[in-house]
Amino acid sequence: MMITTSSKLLYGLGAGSLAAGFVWFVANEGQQLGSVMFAFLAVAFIFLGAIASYTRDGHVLSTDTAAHASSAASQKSVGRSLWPFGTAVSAGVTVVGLISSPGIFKVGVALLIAMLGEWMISNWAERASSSNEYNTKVRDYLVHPLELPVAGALLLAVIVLSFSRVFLALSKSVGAIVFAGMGALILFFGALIAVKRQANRRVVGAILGVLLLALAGTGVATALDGEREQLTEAAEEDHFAHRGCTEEKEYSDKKASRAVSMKSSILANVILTEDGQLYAEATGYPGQQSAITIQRSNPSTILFVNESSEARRMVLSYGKVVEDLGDGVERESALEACTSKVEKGGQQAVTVVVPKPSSASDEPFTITVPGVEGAKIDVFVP
Amino acid sequence: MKNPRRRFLSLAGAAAGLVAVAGCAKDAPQDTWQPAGPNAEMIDNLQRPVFLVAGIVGVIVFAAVAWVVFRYRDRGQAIPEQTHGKPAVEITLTVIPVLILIGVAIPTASTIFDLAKTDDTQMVINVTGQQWWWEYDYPAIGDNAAKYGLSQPIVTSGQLVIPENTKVLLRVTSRDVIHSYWIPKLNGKKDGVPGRVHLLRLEGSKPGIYAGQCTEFCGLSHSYMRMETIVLKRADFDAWVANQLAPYEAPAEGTLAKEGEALYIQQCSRCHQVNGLADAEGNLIVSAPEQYVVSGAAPNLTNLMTRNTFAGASWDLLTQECRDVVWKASADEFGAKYLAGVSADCLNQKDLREWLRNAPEKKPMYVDPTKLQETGGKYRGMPALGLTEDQIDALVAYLLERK
Amino acid sequence: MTSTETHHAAGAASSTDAPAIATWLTTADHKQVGRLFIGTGLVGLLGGLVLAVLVAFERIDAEGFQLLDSGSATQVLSAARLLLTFGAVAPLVMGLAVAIVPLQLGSRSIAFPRVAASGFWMWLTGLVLSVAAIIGNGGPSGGESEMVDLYLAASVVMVLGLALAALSIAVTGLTSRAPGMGLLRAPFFSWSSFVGSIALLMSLPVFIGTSVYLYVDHRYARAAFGGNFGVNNWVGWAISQPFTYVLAIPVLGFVLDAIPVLGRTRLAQRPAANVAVGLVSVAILASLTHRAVTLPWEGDGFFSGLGTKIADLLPFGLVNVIPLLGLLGVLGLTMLTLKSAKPMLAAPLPFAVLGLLMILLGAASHLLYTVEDAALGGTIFEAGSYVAVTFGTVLLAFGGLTYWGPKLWGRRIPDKAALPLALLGFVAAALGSLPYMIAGFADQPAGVVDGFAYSGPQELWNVVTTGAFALMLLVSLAFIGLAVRSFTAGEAAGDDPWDGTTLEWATSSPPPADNFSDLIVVGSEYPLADIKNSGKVG
Amino acid sequence: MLTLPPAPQPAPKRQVFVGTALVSAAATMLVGGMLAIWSQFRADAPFRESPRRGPIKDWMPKDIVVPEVAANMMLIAFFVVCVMAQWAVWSAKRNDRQHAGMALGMTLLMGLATLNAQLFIWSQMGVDVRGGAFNSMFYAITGVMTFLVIAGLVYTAVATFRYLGRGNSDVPTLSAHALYWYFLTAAFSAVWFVVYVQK
Repeated sequence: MMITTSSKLLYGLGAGSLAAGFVWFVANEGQQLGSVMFAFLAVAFIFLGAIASYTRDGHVLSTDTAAHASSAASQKSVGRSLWPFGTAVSAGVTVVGLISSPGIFKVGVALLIAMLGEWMISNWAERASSSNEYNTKVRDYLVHPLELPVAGALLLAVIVLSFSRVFLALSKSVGAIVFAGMGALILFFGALIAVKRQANRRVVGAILGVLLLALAGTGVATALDGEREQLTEAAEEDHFAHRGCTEEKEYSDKKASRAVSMKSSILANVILTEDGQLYAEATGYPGQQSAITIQRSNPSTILFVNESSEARRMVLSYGKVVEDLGDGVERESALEACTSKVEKGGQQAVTVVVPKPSSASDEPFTITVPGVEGAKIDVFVP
Repeated sequence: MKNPRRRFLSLAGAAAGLVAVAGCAKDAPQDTWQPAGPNAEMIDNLQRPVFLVAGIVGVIVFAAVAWVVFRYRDRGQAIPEQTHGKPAVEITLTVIPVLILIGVAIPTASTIFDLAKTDDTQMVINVTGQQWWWEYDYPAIGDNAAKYGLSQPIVTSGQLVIPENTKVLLRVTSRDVIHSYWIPKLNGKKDGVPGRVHLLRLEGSKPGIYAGQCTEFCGLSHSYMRMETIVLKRADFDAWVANQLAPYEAPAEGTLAKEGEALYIQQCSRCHQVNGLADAEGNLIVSAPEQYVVSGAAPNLTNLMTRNTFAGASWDLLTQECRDVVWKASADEFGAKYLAGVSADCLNQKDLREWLRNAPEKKPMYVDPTKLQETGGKYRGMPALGLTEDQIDALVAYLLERK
Repeated sequence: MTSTETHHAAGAASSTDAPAIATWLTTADHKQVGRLFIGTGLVGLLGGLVLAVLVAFERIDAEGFQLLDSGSATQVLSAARLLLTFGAVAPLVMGLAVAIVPLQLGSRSIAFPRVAASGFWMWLTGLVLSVAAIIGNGGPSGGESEMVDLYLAASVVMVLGLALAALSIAVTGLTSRAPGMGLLRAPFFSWSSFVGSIALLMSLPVFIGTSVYLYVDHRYARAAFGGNFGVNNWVGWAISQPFTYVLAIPVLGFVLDAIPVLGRTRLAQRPAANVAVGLVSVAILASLTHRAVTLPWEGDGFFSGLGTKIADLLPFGLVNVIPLLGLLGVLGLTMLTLKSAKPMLAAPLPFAVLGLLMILLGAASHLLYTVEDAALGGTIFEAGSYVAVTFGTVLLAFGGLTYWGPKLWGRRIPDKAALPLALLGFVAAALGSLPYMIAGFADQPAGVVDGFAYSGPQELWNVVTTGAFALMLLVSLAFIGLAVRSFTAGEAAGDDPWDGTTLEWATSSPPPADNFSDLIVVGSEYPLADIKNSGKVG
Repeated sequence: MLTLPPAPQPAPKRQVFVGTALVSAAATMLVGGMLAIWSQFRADAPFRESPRRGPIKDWMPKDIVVPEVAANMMLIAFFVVCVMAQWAVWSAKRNDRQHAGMALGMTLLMGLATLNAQLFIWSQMGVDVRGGAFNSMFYAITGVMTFLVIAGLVYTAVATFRYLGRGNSDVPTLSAHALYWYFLTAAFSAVWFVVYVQK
């Protein structure tokens, strides 16, 4: 019979929608929304009615005993699975990402893909054979090469991030002590487990789990608390950028100038010796120089090495600039490039562009070290 | 000719012959086989035996290939059994090239180290490449000041002037992109890399002009980026230095050149510098490269007419006739001819005027107004200034006095 | 049939050694999914009622006292309706359907169990995010632009979840019936769940599509849909009549199933009942036009402007009257059945009858609302209809819980305790809706809580509704408490507490993981009665 | 290679098919509902003078040009996808795994082609989403359509995976899969007509 019960309903609703659409079209001229909507509704209902007719309502005859075993009603439910829940949560993350940040959105989409993929594979694997054990095995065989590295990477990321947050929050000396203590603790536990070989796997697993949670918890807590004062101050100072010579700051990173790109392009080393002598070593000039030449308009990097016992800074003066402030008022300011204070044995580079020739300046261009009498290198810019 | 194959063969033969003959040019200014200084000679002494060895190997290989091609050409015979490996042959054919390469490597490494020596430097000159010309500055420090009378730095461009038999060390760098400095008759090439200083020895043993060309593709007008190195006898060099350091002489009042000076101050001094030129209030006019020019300063024009070229050594300031006089002068006479500079009679008016009229048309640069957006509104190279012919007359008159 | 079989080793993992929370998170058992829906729906109900009380309280003193400022009033109103409709009614009804329909159909499982489970979690995620967005000053008329965006996107997820659950139910109804069970032989709750699910599947996507428009427009352009104030103009239909009837369709089947069983009789005119339920689903037509289909009567003589009249009447009749006819049909059949019945005094009975009456009241009043000459447009009358339908549906859902709860938990709710709750709930529903209808005639505006005045005891009406909402809140609290206590420590129900005729009573209470140990072949509309008569089950 | 133990459970065959049909019908309403609102907005738009065609609805901004060739190619590609999906069913019914696999691969490829066409249309039209009613609604409706196509591609991937992993017992899944692509083609035809042709 082609007209089944449900198709009666669906065709009926379809016919109703069609009628409504027609009536709407006639009665409400210009109101396209209803007409179009009802037309689509009619199409959908009639399509469903056709499907219902085609599948005969999915009816299994009571007399067709051969079909009973394969009927949908006789199928047992599938087992439990995390992926439906995961999919929903991923959808939530995606939505939140849509509103807040592209990063979260991408994480949400990635999660969604991962969850749906897992869902698909586990659905397939569960029906691979009649043996659950075997099904689990094929699933793992298929998915573990993907799952385990990702899970491992995530675990590692949690550990590394937590560690780094903890140590960024602790002061340098305390950090060292904590690091040593933790190392000893790990060694101790490892030794304990090694000696007590029959240790319960669950107990060991539980301890590790608790440790991981504690580490992650401390990591989150310290991350929220912020980094130690010196680091925040150093970050504010922004020692990676040259910031003029107005203030002398304490925390400069001695290693900043060790960036490969900078160090590979040093125009001259300026060295302050222990006895307060200042000299330069410039490429192309043998030995110690008391004058250097800097090519005009070229970014040139000069490295200051402090071998004296006090913290010192290098100042490169290259004239002055006069600003017209209007109303006949002019402001004169010196053009200077400086390192921050460098401790004994430290070095720091400064990159400078000198646009004007030294001959055009009233004052000579020099490199000096404030506080050291007579320490001066002449700078020539052609 | 009826037979296309023969026709092709004869054409190919003609082309090959042309290439071969071109290699034999006697008067090739950029010939690597005609060294004119100890550094280039070191290279020449290395390349001749290496070329000989490589040539012999090449002939042997070509002959062997030709014999194999002919001997085993397809005559319908069965393909021989494909076997792999004859250890004796393979080892022999590995060991022989290794031995040859070792033989080549020893003098090569030794030459490289010799060429990199800097401890015998007598004079240091900074060389800065930019799009598309070379700037030379002679720092007034160290031996330059003490032994060569450079009481002030000299800045010039296009032509590098060095004293004869002097170990000059170039500190090569760049203001924008990578360029490469190469005077084939004096030494090998060296890249000028922004932010870095590379060292290049230069020494000329015979007075004369030695030409070169930027050898690292550096943009639109790479082919217009040339350079010449002038080797002068010591006395001539001292005269050249003295002239470079001579104070500025303003043109006489009422002359066309005086008009040109005013025009220069108004139009050119933003980018170009003439040392000692002062404005009405007596303030020195110093170029302001940081404000207007993308790639740094424009060439210093203080002694333009002592140089024989302009615009990145791409065009001669001398007419062909006068140029030949300088280029073909004997070693003894060369210094005097060169130091004479450019006189009004010898001035290559055509090219210089074209240049002043519309520089970017002569040497392509980013001055196309539609391209300005790409450069942030800044010109690169010399713009078209829209000068009238009268103004050009005045400027030429002014520049002619820059000796 | 006393099935002693407990757990089948179903699927890949067995359920015995997983911790409790993991069990709930990973379940694909439709009974558990249904219980999740029902449990969270009850929580949502309490939340919605609290907000409803708040808004009603705010209306009492229209001039002076203010708890909420005028801006947030719309938001709280929307939140209350969101929670009542999509946070309470929808999950309660869908939860019952997910849990019971496969049992009724003699199926061992719901179709696409994991899709159903995912549907629940999506609905929950979306609902939580929607509520969070409203709390963050989002939602309709929200001031925080990003939170409005979040509300729109989250409501899409929420509705998508419901649609997935509806998909599972509809496919189950269409494919997973026991051999021999044609759709006409299916129990009415299954039939009405099937019809309701189809109706939801045809209407919820329109909600989703409109929300996508709203989202894109609100986030980027604000050119077409009126920004945050336009939200309710475009998707408000989903929280008002007649869409509220669509959500109630499944529980109409509860009435049609429970009354004959509790009345110890058979339903008169079974096919008519099928048709009546089908007619109610026509309600989606009036929902999807995005605006009320109204009837301008204009007081002219009927024959003077016949053409216009017909042009007005036909669409009106098609989309507005037919669902009401369906509801009337259900009521009529129920009454017809009860006439010949010897009803037992069981709690589901009053819930069924009183809840159905409330829905009918709401639907009938809404029909009045759509007649333009009644001049009710824009008045609080609409809220009266909403309260009647929604509370009526809640009562039916409560009834469904008392009726099928024993099957799901194995213990029953004592009738004595539940009966008064049904009556009190009815009182609350009536007092919560009728005063608003009266106030509507007096032109109390809808959607605002302050600054209105009309001749009449306006404070009285609003005090009464506030009290009624508070009463409904108490009734709900009491019912939840009673249900929790009964289902955890109550009297054991036995497999077939009501002497039922359909297959859900043929398995143990609670049913095993796969519902039935053997496939039951069905020969009539009353398969369990057949089995009992044949003496197989004692 | 693993040797398979015997007797996989028979799958409920009709459910996937019926489920797909219901999803298709629901998605029809998704697209249809959006098109209905689109039509209403266009109908409500005021008139403006067009130099070529006299007064037209001021709905699509003047400076937007629909790349009709790309839209038509996209439509044609959809029809090709349907043929490919049906080919997979036909082959699977005849136990021809090679051809079924190839057909599924082609389905995926042509599906990706439609996606590519959509991206092309977006980039060609260069509609600014903030520009007005037409603009935001254009992205909303084409975006939803794209989402449905992506869902179809995922469906194809799942069907391929299941078919290749489980063999011919999954023919009903392939039929359902083909059904979904038929629906997509119908839905896109509607979108094509309303959005790209009528504009």
